[in-house]
Amino acid sequence: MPETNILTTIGLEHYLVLSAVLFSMGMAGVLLRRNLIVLLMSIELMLNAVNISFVAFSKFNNNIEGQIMVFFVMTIAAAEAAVGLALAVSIFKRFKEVNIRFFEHLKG
Amino acid sequence: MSHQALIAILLLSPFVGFLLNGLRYRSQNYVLAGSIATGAVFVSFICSVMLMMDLIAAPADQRRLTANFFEWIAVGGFKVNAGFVVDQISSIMILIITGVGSLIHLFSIGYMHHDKGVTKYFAYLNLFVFNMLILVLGDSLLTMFVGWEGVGLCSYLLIGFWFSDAAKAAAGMKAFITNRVGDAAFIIGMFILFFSFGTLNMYELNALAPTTVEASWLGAATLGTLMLFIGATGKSAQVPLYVWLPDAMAGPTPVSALIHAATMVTAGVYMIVRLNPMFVAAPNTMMIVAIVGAITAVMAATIGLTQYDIKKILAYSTVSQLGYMFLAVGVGAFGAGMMHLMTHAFFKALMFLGSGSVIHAMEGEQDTRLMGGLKKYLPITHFTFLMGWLAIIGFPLFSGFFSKDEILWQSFASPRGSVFLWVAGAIGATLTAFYMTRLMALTFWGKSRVPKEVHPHESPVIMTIPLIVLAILSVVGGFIGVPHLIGEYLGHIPNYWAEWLAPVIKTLPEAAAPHTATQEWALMTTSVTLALISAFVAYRIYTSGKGTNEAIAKAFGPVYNVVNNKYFVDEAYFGGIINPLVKQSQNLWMYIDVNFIDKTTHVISDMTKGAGSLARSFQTGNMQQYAMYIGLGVVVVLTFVLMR
Amino acid sequence: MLLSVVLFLPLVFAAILALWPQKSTIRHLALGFSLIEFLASLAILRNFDANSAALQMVEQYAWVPRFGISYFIGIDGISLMLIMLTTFLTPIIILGSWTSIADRVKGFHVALFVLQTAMMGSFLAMDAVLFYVFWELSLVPMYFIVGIWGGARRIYATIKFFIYTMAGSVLMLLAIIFLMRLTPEVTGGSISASLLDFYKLQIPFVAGEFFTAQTLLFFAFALAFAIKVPLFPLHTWLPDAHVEAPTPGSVVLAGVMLKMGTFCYLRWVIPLFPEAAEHFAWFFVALGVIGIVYGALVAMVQPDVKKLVAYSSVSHMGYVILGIFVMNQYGVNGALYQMLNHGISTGALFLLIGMIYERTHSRMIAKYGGLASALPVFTIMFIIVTMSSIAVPLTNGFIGEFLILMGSFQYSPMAAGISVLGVILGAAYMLWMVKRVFFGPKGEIVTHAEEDKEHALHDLSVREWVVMTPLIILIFWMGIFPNHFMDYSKKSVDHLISNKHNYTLEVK
Amino acid sequence: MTDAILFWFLALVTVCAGLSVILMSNPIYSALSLAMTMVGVSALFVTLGAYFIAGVQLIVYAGAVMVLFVMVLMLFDLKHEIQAFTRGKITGAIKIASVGILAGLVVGAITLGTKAIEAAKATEAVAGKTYDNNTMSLAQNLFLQNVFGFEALGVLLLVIAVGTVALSRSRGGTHARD
Amino acid sequence: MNITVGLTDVLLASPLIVLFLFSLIPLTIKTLRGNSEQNPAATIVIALIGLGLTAGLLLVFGGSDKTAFNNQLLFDGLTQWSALLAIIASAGALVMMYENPATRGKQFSELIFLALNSVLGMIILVAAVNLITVFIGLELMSLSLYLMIAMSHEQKISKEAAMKYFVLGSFASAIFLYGVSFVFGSSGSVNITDFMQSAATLVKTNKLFLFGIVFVILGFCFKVSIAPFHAWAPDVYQGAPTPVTSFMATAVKAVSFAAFLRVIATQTLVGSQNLFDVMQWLAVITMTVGNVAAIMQNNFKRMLAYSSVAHSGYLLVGLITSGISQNSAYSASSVMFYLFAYSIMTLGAFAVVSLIERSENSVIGTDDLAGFAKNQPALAMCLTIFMLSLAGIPPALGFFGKFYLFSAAVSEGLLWLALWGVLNSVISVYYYLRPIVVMYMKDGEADVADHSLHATTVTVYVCAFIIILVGLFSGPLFDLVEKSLG
Repeated sequence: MPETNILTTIGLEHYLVLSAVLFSMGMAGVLLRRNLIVLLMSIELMLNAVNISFVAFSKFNNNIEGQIMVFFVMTIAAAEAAVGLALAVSIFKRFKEVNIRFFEHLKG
Repeated sequence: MSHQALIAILLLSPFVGFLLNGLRYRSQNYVLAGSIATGAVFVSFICSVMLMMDLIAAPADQRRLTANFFEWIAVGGFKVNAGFVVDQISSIMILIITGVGSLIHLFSIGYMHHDKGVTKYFAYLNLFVFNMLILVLGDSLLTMFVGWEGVGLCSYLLIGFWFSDAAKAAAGMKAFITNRVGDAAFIIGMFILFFSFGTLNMYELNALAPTTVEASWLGAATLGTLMLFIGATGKSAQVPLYVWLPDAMAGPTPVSALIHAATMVTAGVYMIVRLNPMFVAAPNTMMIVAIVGAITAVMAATIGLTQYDIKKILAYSTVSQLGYMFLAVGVGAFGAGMMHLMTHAFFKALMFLGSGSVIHAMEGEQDTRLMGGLKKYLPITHFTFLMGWLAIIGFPLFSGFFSKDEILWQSFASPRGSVFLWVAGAIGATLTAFYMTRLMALTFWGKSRVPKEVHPHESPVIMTIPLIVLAILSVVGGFIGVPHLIGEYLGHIPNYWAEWLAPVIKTLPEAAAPHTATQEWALMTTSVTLALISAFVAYRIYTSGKGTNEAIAKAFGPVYNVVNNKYFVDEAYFGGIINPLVKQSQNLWMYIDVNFIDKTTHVISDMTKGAGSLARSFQTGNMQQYAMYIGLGVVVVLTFVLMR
Repeated sequence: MLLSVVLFLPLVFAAILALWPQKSTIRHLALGFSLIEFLASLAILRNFDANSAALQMVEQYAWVPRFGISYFIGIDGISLMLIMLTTFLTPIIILGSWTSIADRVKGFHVALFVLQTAMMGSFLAMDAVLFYVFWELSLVPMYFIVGIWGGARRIYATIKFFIYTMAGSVLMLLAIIFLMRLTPEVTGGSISASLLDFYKLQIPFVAGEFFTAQTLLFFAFALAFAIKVPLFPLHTWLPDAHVEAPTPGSVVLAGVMLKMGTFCYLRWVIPLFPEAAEHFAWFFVALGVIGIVYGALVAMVQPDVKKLVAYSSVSHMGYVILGIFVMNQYGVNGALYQMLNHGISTGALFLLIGMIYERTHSRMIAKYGGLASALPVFTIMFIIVTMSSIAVPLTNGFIGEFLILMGSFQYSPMAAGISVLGVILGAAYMLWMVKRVFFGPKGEIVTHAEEDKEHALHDLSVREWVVMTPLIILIFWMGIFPNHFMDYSKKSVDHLISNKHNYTLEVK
Repeated sequence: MTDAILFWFLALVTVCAGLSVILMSNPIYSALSLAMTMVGVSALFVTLGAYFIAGVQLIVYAGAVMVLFVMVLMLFDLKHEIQAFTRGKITGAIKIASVGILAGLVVGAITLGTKAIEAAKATEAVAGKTYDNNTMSLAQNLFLQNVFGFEALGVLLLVIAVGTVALSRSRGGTHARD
Repeated sequence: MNITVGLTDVLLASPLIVLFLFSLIPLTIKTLRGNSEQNPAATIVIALIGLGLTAGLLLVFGGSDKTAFNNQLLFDGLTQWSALLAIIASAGALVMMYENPATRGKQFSELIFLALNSVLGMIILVAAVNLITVFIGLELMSLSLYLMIAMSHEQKISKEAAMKYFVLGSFASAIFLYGVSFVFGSSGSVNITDFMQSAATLVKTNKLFLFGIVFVILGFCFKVSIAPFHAWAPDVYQGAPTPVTSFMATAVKAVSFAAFLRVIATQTLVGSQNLFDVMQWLAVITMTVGNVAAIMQNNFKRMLAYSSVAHSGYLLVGLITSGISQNSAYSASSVMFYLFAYSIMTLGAFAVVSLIERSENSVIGTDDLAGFAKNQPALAMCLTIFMLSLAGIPPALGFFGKFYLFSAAVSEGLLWLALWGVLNSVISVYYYLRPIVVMYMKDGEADVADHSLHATTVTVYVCAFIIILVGLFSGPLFDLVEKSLG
């Protein structure tokens, strides 16, 4: 196999690494941010990373199913966002607060 | 009547007496209680006599009446029957037990009439007789052991009869536990014999006893008999387990007479005589027996010198006399041992009952320092006591003389005897004469030191009759076994005793060194002379009032102190064994149970709880922390999966 | 069928009692039931063939066929007497608790009957899982009995009891599972939990190596039973449980429950793991001997009568273990007998202590003294039972202790030499206690009772007489005619001793 | 070469936008950055030839979902957050480290894994499966092969709809800040 | 492609359809009535009828080893049993919802709608053999659940619980999905049946697949609360209204495990020794953490939550066993049996808690049970049975669950896991006994909140009855399960 230049020859690996980076960033966001909404956004970021991975596999494996999955994931992500935001709204309505550090009553 | 039935009646009569009295324990009708009890024992006595007559009627080699009632224990090869046997040895014992026993029961009616627990007392006494009969009649060591422990139990109950006095209750306990020490060894001895010879039946054991003597200390017969002997030291109050007997005087005086003088305490001697072939096969054991006997004889006698409690003196005297018996059986003079057992039963029961009469007269006072000159108040008691005194100091022709002299002679002349044993015996005899005379002098002779409020009076007839009977026996009892030498001299009186016992006594296998009649005469004269001199000295000292504590203490100094404190044996036991044991048990409990085992349990449970708190502390309530756990978990799992 | 009836009758009784509407007649009903149960067990005794070592009156029905688990019960000489002991003690317990259990009477009797079934079940079960079910089930009612009707520290005691016992038995559960996994070797492919199939297993054993199958299984079982017995140093739950338990609880605990442990050594450990048992017998003998002496020593210094008796149980059960692990006829027969003795004499002791506690509400030895003058009959009873406890001949205790010592002497004279100390110490602690409680000058309690007419001490009531009489009779009966009892078990014990390496039970 | 440049450019944009999502302390900026990321991802889909998905991504995500987010944020009227990030130094370090290690591990696995996939491809030569990369085949697959999932999603959406409405209507609270 | 959806598919999916349709009825009625809550009793009856019909249809059509919708759903024994279990548990939970103050209110129809759809999600989850369908089922189940928790009338903590559950659940879902993408990429399919055969080798050869499957497994670990992914469970169990908690702790857990079983059954563990080891450690950690943390709890619900974590640990042992077992029907059925046992016991325990709760905000501490035995002997007895059964005391069902589980583990040589399991059950005894101690041995005035709560009471009795009865006659049930799983 001839030596391939990783800068010029873009392959599956590139997309996957990109997805991994995005996934990690999303994860870092979930771990570090305090705002509930931002947390939800970070999760969306993770799901987007997953989507990239699916589509990349789909292309490089010549398998259309990956795209179907992206389709499903997107829908569910939207649904999750809806639920999450509804939850956030209901919490905000009640507590006027979306900083998750406020919600530490359950512990021990 | 068949002898089975006789034996059954013999055994059960006291038991029935026990039940009759025991079930109406609240009653204070001392006449009824006493009649039942005495009657029960007397029935036994009749049976004994009938059995004895049967025995005498039988040919010499068939003098054995057995009664097997049922199979008691049968496990594997181990079978023990509730089997009883009357033979030459046990027949003597049952006669002593039931005979002397009846007299003591009779005496008790008078002695105990004022006691609230009189019915209970008679019940216990009957129970004792029952157990004692089992002890002597049992055909195997285990049946013997039943009685052995049973009499211990009754002794416990009777010593602690006046239980509200803590000291008396403690004395009972002490007796039982000390006996238990011996019993434990007895049990081990039974095991050794059983596993070596395959049976506990004493006849079979005797038949199986090694024919050649065991030189080794580890031989089955030696170890077995040694263990049995340790058992005997407990029951028969020998060094080092004699300590309970003086304390046992806490019980009613007739009890002391019956149990702690005449019958129970001689069980050890009886056991050795019973198993004499086995002991003969174990010369090492016999040596130990003789030495222990000699030491006990002397040591108890020395302690007896300093005591003031009338019953304590008699108690130490009993210990000392028991020492003689062991000395006898230890040198192979089984007949002499048995003989002394019997004569001792007569004169010591007599003296105990006499002392009971004195105490009765003194309204419970036992201290001889507060007596003196009682002769005139208690003539019958004094006279009978005198007979006992003469017997015990070995005044010639009194019963004690024959038996004691025979023992002393045998301890010198027997192939297993030695001059040291004789010397010890002679010293013992001398001391005995001294302290018994001292007792007589302090109690009956000299000036009266009786407190004014006490008015001594002679005991009622019911109490003096037994005294008289026993006095007679003490005087003439010895003639049944007149030693050959004296018998020849007195006019060919045969030694019935030796003849009677001969079939069941195994002669020592060693050839006896030749001894001349002159030697025997010389030794006899020496010991008797010594005893008489010492009796005279004691008489002089104590009737003159010089024999006060202080005077003697001054004369003998520290020696007196040691002897007066009974060689500090009790103190040594308490300080060296019992107190440390209790203390260490406390420590065991506190350190092992509470502070180690329980603490370990608690530490484990605390650690679990600590782990729980730790687990809880991770549960901070912070959602991101949880997310971190998830992330961390994923990372760790992935790393692990990838790396290993 | 008879066996099942006897086994489950108490459970039926418990159900009836639970639904019984009338509070006032519960006790009478319970007493009647327990007597019926006792009569039913007498029927077993009648139908039992003492001349056979076989497993008798066997009943076997598939339960969980997938795992070869069956409802499999049977009785042999070893279990017979323990069943009798259980059924015999129950009416006595009920009668003994007539007044002391005042609260939640119904619950108490229900628990007692459930407990009875559980205990008998563990004696009768011949199927490992069935056995385990009964074994663990017995914890629950006992837990309630101690926890609800117990003393001040009852909760600590009952949880300690439960967890201790449970901790031991879970390992046994694993061992049972492991054994079941091995059974296809002997059954020809199908898994089985039947004890008879377990007996056929030849479990590999290498002397000198600890981590062999048989050794580990042996210890898994032995540990569970050792805790129950309880064997030194696993005994500390017992004093706590006894002290805190109500009188009937103590009686059941000492009378029957501890025997479950020792019985199972005979039923399970020795036949299943003969090589390991022989190889490690010294260890258990040593623990037994230590238990005898240690229990006695510690009993000596207890300030609480009940605790004293509890520690004496440790000592007595040490004898039983000693007798079992010397594995000869004397030892094992003696141990079996000692189990019965201990059940009767210690049960009686606890009943007596309960009676006095009911009167004075104290168990501290120091507060007593001079009780004998106030309660003469009680004292006599107590002394008789004490004599049984310290193994005076002609009482039941002697036969057992003597045979055990004899067996241990055959195994190792040294073991006998040390454990015979227990004979001495046993007398020491019991008599010392008797002395301090009954004799001597009148103590605080007696003085108080004499001054205060309302709290005057009454001697045994008729009910208490009825409670004690059978026990006293048995104490002597068993001491004088041991064969009446031993004959039932001799064959089975002989069979066990002589065939332990390829033990099997004939089914009849 | 062009696709390389395009990829690198889009990757850079996406990563930068993604970073600003998690780094911006003002949630509005985060939301806008997320929208930017969505657009970038959508463009990446295009480079992968998944045109339909790219479109959906733009419409659903960048359009609908992001609008929702922004709207909610507006509703909350949140100001610049003083404590946007968690404070704990140790936990923070652990969190960042674990994320980093995870990324590293995954990248490593990707490197190894893609090689394995390619090796497998070389031997098996991916028979039969043609990548009909058009909307029709996507639709066919979706409505035939995955029709159940599709229907289930429908149910899911209904449930969400009902649920969120119910949630917003549920009883008002009394719980105050404490 | 020649793919059609036929009658068979519809018939097979009929339980799902029926359930969905029934879930709509109360909601529709409510809408038609002008958005006012109708008779809750009618609602609950309709829901129960729906569940019953679903169960009936499952019994008729399920368990035939047929696939529906193009290999998307598989109706085999596992599906049948776990779905039935979920239905039984949900029915119990629904009954509680009907009577618990925290769930019975103006939104009751919606709640029931969500609950029924959650059950729908569960059935999809267990029936699905396609990882993406699994995901859909999972999300349907979870999202409904989040909403149910958030909708509680309980004010203080249930929102927090919903939020925690939601965020962490979505987080885990993302991880799960990421794993699915890797699995898809490396094996070319997300259908479990497709890579079933090759999984064991793929795990060895392809790290990407390994990572994918690990992510998927960890995603499930989150759902079934395996330590250290369990941290949400105590908080959420405590915060959620009791009926919902019981729903989560029983039905949700049961189906999650069933689906987990499907994934594990791919023999992945056989392929990767390391993964196998890690799983064992997870099991050990879970058992330990769950049990030791439960010891220190006073809040009854929280204690049960930790106990639920501990039980997940036991179940994981069974799961691992079936992951490496050649005769996986046996070990799988032991897991199913344990799930059944666990669900019934936990349901019963929560039902008792639900009965005691006086208002929507009440917290039941263990100490609050004092005197319960005196006031409610029958209920106290039942709670005792539940606790003892949870602790694994025979002859209750819990014991046989453990017995079968550990028996399977031992037969696969996982002796040390079994050992650890039984030792842990000793620890667990301590905290399971505490409520009993408090109820029976301490004085207090604990009582049920409202003596008219008959339905829940009946649930308690039924649970207790099942525990004893099935405990005593567990053999037939186990055989049945094993046969259908085989």
